[in-house]
Amino acid sequence: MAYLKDERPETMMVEGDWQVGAYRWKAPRLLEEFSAGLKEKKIIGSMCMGCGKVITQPRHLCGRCHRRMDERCVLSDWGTITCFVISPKVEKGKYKLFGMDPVDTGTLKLGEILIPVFVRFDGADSNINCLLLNAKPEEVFIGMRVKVVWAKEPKGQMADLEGVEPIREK
Amino acid sequence: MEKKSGVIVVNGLPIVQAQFNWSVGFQMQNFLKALANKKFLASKCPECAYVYAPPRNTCSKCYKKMEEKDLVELSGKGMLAGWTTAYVELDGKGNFVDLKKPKLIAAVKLEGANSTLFMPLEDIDSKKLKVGMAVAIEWSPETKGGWKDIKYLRAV
Amino acid sequence: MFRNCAIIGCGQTKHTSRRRDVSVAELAQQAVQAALDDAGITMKDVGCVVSGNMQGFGGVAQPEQWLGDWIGCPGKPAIRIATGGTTGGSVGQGACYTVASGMYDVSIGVAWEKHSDSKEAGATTGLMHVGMGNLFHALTYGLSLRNLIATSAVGAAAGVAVYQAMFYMHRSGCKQEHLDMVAAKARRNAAKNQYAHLQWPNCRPEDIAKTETIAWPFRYGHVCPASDGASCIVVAEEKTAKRLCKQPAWFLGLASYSDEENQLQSENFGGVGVIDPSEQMGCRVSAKKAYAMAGITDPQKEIDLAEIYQPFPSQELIFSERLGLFDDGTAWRHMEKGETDINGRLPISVSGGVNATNAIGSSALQRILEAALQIQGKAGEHQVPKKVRKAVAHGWGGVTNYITCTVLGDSPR
Amino acid sequence: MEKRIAIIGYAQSRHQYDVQKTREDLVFDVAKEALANAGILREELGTVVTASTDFLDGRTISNVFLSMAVGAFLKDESKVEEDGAAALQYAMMKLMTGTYDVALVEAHTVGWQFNPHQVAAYTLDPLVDRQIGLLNDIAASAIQANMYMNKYGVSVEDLAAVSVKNLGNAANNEFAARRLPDVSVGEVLKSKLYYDPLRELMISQTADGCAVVIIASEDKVRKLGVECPVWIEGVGCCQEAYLRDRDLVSLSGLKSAAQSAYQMAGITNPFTDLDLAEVTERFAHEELLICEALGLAREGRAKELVNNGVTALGGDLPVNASGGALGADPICATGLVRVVECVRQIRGEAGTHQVPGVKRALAHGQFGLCAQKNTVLILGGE
Repeated sequence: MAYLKDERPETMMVEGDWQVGAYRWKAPRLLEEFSAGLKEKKIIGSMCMGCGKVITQPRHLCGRCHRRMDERCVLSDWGTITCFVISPKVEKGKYKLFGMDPVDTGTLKLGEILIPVFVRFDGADSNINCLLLNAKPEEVFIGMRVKVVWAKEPKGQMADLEGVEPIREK
Repeated sequence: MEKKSGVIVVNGLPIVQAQFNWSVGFQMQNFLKALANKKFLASKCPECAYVYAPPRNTCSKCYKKMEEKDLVELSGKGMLAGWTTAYVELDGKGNFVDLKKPKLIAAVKLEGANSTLFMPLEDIDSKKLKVGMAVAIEWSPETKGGWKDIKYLRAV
Repeated sequence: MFRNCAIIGCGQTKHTSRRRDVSVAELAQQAVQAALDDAGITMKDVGCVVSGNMQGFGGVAQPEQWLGDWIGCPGKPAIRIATGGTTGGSVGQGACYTVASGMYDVSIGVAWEKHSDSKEAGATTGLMHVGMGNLFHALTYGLSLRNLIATSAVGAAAGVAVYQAMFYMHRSGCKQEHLDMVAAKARRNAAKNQYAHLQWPNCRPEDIAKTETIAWPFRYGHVCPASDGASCIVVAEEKTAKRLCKQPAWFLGLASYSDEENQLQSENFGGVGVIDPSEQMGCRVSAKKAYAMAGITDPQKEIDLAEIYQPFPSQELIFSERLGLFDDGTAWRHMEKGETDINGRLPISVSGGVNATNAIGSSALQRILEAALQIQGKAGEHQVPKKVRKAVAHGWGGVTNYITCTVLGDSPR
Repeated sequence: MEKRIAIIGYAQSRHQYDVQKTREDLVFDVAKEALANAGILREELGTVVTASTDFLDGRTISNVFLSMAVGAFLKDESKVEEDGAAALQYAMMKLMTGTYDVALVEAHTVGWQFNPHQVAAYTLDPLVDRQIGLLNDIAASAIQANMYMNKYGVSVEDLAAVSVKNLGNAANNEFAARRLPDVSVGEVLKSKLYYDPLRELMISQTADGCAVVIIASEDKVRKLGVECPVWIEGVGCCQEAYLRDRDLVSLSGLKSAAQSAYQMAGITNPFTDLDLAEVTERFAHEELLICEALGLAREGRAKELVNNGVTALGGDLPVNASGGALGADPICATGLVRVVECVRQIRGEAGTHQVPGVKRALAHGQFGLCAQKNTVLILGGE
């Protein structure tokens, strides 16, 4: 295989864009059910009558059985951490969301450490990705039992599930 | 209870867009830079003599490489091969916008080149257009070495 | 009938973060020309062109329509295959199928990616665009921005691979220092590969350990770069291959099985029934099928070399187990002993792999290409000292649910 | 062909702009229906090949969330970023190697998501045509139409006659999106003008749609005891050079693709050997160009076929009895819909637009500006 040596100096460039934000999509009304459940502090999952798997957030197709998942069930708000990640301390200019710095917009606090976790709620065969609250980074472990931290006034939106916190024995 | 329609329409955020800056490669760079001097370059395949305008580094017919030495200068005049009158145009976000004044788009074979170029055509009534008509490049008053240097094509 | 076919020519470009000297068309052309030269044929001998990249990263839709002129498409059957990260692997397999089916005698498979054409680093908008529909959907239901950033942006560089690594480490006992070792090995190997991107001669795990942590357990030193580059293979049927090439690399087995989405989300923000993304059922099945096709019963003994798609070091360990090269949960122990080094018992990713060079669309094709080079004995400085008879090339893509697995050998089936 | 491949099952969605279904549902329903049509279970599938593109679907890796819906869970899966007919060809190659014996081919596009003509503009040469910023697929095809009309003295009424024929045919096809039974040449010529001479009714109707075809190798067909398999007798595909360096007036790529397909199927005179053709005409004039490239008419004379009713529903060689792409154009699926329509005709299941006694049909799929990439398939009954 011949090594190509004829590299040339950098050339100029021309610009262009792709308007990905101008697209639109179609979504089923499933998340509506899910967020309506959150208002009543319930986590709703969908169940496949073929293989018995319970998925949350609800999904309406089971690819394993290639059939619809029409049944719904309510899951426990207790669960187990199956995986976690510990972020370094939040700094300015490190993350970008739609071109804005979350520290400037106040979404994240300077210097805080985030612990995104995967939680498998009791009764589900899937994970939900959320934040671990009220816990120190060094005490997290896989298999930790946690419960949901609900928003003070659930409004029926995804943000009602603020995160999870460890279940502490008194 | 009234049954809602099956789907929810999810709109994107128009501020989100992906932006690109494509590097042009040496042949196109030669071409773009030469535009500043009101020169229109092309490249001639050393094997099959097909002339590509704008120039490129590979011949699509015989797959031979073309270097700087294969660059040729075109006269900037050409022949009309085809055209269309545009009554709408895309706004870049996927909408057709009606044009107040229709635009002419010409397919032109520049003198000495085999490629067909697609360029704006102005200063002529669309009813007078004929295949084989002579056209020429109208240069911008100020040429800086970019696509904007070519203002449009005009009938000779 | 599976007609025997082999790789008789390989070509790739130098990979760096900015190949601004060429346009994307010229970049792909360089790889094609190199492969044709290597095979000793001209474009006239080629029957079919299979190509692919990830179009969102280059900003040109269906780029083969435009740059087909540079890769030899005009006047020929041309198929564009794109399956995300596995694009290259699927292109390589596509080139094999076009010849193996008896439709064409010689095909080329070419894949490329030019990240520097995108204004954002690492084509983030393009990547985010995988889940953009889901994201906007969830935002209409009031997904908290804080959660969104925490779960996606924090891992932006590492993505979900970091969760996958956590699962693996938890169930196998592998430690962060083992990831350092894998990363150091990749950098070291890459230094011997003149085409590789991140080269670091004599890199030691301690050097990697000094780099900053981005999200525990990943450090900057673990993460793959975003490269510009292209690669191309020439595939020919048995007679042609034997005539043109002293040692062709024969296709023995190939499979590309897909699994359920592995990363939390399905279409429209639904959940998925995969708890552990390091489980990789798709890879298990692909490997089993490919080995069965190649007549391999004990991969641990019969495979001489593996090229694994490992943008993150944990993935080399996970997938080497899933490819049946080591028992479950033991890959890191073998790696620790140096068995997967360039002169080890079972060298893995001796080219430096994706961890050192990641031109996404082309990366998986490069794995096939590098495995072929080792079989042909043409790898140069990073040629393994032992004779390579059977090698496996792997690729993953999508949301880690797509796998390509290709087995190459030094003699036909 | 060494190993014969047959189509054993098919399904298509009801194409329309903005179908009230999610992309996942659209694909799932059609895949399910096709499996039922073939009379097999998902478990029997060997490989799955899909066709869609990232720019049209509005997702990078457009197939990634659809593997489960299409039935590819733990199946060999691949995606062709082309027309569905090309996907069928690729799946066929996979079966010809003997690695698998049943394949599912799926193609879809949700045209409602984003203007596909804008996407066509994104396919242009980023260094030249995208910088000039004038072209898109309609503009390029309008220039092509003008060139063709000037060269051969074809009038705009001749183009409108193609629209009238196809839109009328579409009215008989329950799956088509734009169904205009009594449209006249005058009405076509009064519809909104986009790029002269192309008017709204001469431009294909963008639609949401999905098509699925299930193919099997000969042994498997016998084993399954399929009653009326439709054999793929010939296939050919070819790409042409980019817009600037090709002859727009003659589709040389399609000629070459048709030649290889005819050779494979042993067709010497396509006009007499074929009973029906389903072609992808994104614009009215394209049908004329395509008919000429397929060897059904001499260069510049295809208008006679339309004007004399040869290609009409009751003619000697009906072209686009289903209404073609002018009737419904779910971009990536359009080529595969043509295949599905041919299969329906051969199996005698086409309903109101059934052409009697179809034994051999031609399906054509195209992709790219001005039919840059073409795939031709010859299908035949037993």
